[in-house]
Amino acid sequence: MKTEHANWFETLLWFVVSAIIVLAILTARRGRTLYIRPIPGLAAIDEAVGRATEMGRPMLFTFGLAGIDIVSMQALAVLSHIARIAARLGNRLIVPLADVPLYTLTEEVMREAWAAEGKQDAFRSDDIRFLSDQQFAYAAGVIGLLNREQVASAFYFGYFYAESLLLAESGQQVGAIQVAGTPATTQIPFFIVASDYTIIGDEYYAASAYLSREPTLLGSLVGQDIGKGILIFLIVLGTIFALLHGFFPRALPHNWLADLLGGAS
Amino acid sequence: MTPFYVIAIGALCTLGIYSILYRENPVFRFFEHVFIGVAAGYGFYFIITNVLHPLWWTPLVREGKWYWAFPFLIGAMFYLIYSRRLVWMARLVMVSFMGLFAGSQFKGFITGYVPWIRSSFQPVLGPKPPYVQFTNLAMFITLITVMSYFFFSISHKNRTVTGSARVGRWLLMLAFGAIFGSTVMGRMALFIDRVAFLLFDFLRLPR
Amino acid sequence: MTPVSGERARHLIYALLGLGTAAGLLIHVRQPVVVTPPTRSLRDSIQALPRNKLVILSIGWDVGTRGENGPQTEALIEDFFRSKIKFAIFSFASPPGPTMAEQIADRLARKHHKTYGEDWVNWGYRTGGVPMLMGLAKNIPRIVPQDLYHTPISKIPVMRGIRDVHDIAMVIEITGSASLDPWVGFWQGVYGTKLGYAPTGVMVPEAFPYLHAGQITGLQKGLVGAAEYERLVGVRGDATRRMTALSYDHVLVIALIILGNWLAIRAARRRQEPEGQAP
Amino acid sequence: MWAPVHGWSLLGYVAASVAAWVALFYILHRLPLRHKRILIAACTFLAGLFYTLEFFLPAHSRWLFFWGKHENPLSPLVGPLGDAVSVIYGFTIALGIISLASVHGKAIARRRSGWHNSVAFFAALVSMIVFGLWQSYVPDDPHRATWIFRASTVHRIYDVLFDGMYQPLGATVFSVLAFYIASAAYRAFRVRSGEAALMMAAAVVMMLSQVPVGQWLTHTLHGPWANLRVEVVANWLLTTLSSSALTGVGLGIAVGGLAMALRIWLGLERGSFFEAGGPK
Repeated sequence: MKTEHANWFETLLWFVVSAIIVLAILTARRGRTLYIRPIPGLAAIDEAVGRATEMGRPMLFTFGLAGIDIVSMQALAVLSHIARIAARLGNRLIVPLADVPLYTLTEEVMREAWAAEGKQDAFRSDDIRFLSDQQFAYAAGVIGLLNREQVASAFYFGYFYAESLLLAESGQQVGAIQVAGTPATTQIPFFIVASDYTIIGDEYYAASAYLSREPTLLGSLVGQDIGKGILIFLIVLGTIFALLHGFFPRALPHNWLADLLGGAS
Repeated sequence: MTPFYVIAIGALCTLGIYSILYRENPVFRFFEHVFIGVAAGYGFYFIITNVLHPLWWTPLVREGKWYWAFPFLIGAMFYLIYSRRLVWMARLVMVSFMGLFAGSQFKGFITGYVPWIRSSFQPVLGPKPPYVQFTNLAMFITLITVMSYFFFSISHKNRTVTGSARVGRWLLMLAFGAIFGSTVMGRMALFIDRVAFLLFDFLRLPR
Repeated sequence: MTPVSGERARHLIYALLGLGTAAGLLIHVRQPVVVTPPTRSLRDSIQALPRNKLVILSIGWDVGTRGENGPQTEALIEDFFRSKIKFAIFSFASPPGPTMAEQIADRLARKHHKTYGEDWVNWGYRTGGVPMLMGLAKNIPRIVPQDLYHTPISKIPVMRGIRDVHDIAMVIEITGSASLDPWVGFWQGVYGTKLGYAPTGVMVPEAFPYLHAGQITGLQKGLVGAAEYERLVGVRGDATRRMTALSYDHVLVIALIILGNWLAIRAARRRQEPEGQAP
Repeated sequence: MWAPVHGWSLLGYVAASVAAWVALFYILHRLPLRHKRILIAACTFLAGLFYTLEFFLPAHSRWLFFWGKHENPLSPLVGPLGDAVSVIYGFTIALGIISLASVHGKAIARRRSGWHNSVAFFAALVSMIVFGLWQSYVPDDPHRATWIFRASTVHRIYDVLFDGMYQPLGATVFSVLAFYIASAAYRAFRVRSGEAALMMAAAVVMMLSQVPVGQWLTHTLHGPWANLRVEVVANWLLTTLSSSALTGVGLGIAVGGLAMALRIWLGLERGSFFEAGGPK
């Protein structure tokens, strides 16, 4: 089987961006105070948990159809934050899942959240349930849960496909406060129209930093910003080359930056 | 041709699900449970016939590759989450999977996104016709301003960044609107197909 | 919140959508279908095909996207029957796909007095993904020893002399998922086989780069694309018949947006007035 | 050692593997918590290292892979590893069924309201598994079997389950989106701000471009004005603005995902789960 490999420039790009992120994390751990811009949707999470508790109605959290991957790891971090508050306030948090290995992981994270608040006995293992790994059976199940449990707050963090609007609009109909975040960019518009707060794009990956204010994560965010700066720099540089190539095709016969970036062999 | 009893059952299922549009009710609940049942059953059946049989049973038993016993042992470790004492073994498998996915993410970063950077290298001025230049310029501005919206650690007191981020957010909303609008046809077509199924296949009205 | 809100408004909207769509399917209002260039070039390239070779109709859809892909398939098969182009239904991406396409072919065949085995063949679904497609290019009878009905390929008249990729005039991928790339990479890119594409509406933007690069010769853009194609063929098929309902649905959604805004503005004005008078 | 074996020796090899595995974990289980943590971190790192090295090391190199054909030795393992991951995942499916069965089993045992739905769930689950596997694996014997066990009967029941239930149920849930798009459009597309207005305008242009009525509205525009036809504008919006905006969002997500992956791989992620090595 033939597989792809990175060329030297791509390896260098990965290494530089990674090194900057790791360095930023290490610097932040030494105790530099860091600024992070407000993200309204994330501030709403605590409010949503509080309101559900006041109303005496449960909350629901879903990962969408994601399995164990980077996207769900971030979602797990957010879930762990919500679960801690839920455990502290003594509210139920229902987590329906579409992937079995992720189901086992979620069970673990939730159990620990309740244990960390010293409320092991209040933990309800039945609230974490595997529904279906088939997209629309899962959606039908979550729609049923949202309605039957009269959910007061719903959180959508993970990777979503066409079921995004099915879930969010059902939640809207039962009057839940909804906070959604997903790296699936084509589903963001549906969350925007149907939920109260939507976390857009890589605000998703800033969520755990924002919620925990953990120096490691804040430092990582600074590193990510520099990484994005490098990508912007590459884009500007490449565009300038393309421009020069257009005007002086003889002196610059091809865009060598594009060649460097295209050479996955 | 599909026999009529299959069509009739299909029509019943269709109407049962649509009853949610009125409100949540016992009929919908029944079909929801049936759906989750058949879906779980189908998932199980599919994994046996398409994954475990060809990828595990065949190499292990037919081809005698005994080391395929190990994937079974690793898979079995997931079941230890129910044991308080042995749960760390389940964790060991889970974190190894996370490590595996972390590693493949690096590959995804290069193979998935570097081509995007490369394809953004378009001349924004030059000998090309004005329409193409305008399009290229619009693409360039959109890309840069949208990316600037996602700077988290730069204080937005910085005028350039604030302005650029605001333009980026507007363009982002325009893009989201376009995505929303572009999916309408697909969703409506699906619904039309269900109605056509009810009218022409089930009720057998003339087309 | 608007005056007409909550459950009652929702039920009203759903009733308008449901009943209107049903009515739109039963009552046909003639729609002015404008043919766009990608559809025209797909039809032109199909018309230019040699008649002694086979076209592969690759079915990448199932009941989930039948609403768009079904009429697309129907429009293409209609054209094949009329233009006396022989074709093979096939799938590597959707197990139930070939059976569903076969139902469409069967229905149209009765109208055009065509016979299975002489005018078309159904290879069914084959597992194995890309390696299988690479093998198919080299030796068709080896990958497809028998058809959907378990008849040996050697006994099917239309398969006489069909050995490998060079006996295939064109491949058309009709799909609701990302199943074009294997054909581009391992057939069009390697052997220069002509490729046609009929994706769902949502996937159309991603299809244009392939069209500009010449990797596909034409494009049916979702359900509207199928209607445009039917107009070129000169037939009123499922796609054209569904245009009334589709137009109604789109206009309804646009009207709902306008109505929602108008009611919101009116409600806001009303709320302001009494507030002004209050102490 | 890696050669295929058959018959009793296969059974012996498999039994030995199981015994070795159990023994290994028995020893590991006795390790103190601190060492288990190190073990877990090491496993994460090593697992991540595989794909990393495979991808970033070149396909061919004379001085890195100085033996044999100078090829990247990890590349041939990518396929089998992918298969192994699918198999391991495959074995977990029963856990999902256990979770479902426990929730619905309790509902039936305690006669909770709606318990008959749980009965329907079990009936659907069991019949799908039984008839699915039967029609795939049990060979037909038309002479001996009574009609109820004949392949044609089993196929018919399977068709009812798959074509009569599974497929229409899925397609119908999917098509509920049509209704939800309509109600969401009515409720949410309000011109509250410039942003909302832009989003709404773009959506309306797209919707018009997709139906004959909309295309007909502007079909009289000719010459340079033809660029303002609704389908042309919509296409431009989608292929130019929308696609570059999504590229911008996507590149941000790429860096965010990279950072997350790095933190997990290098053990920098702080959180209850990622550090723990066992019950505290």
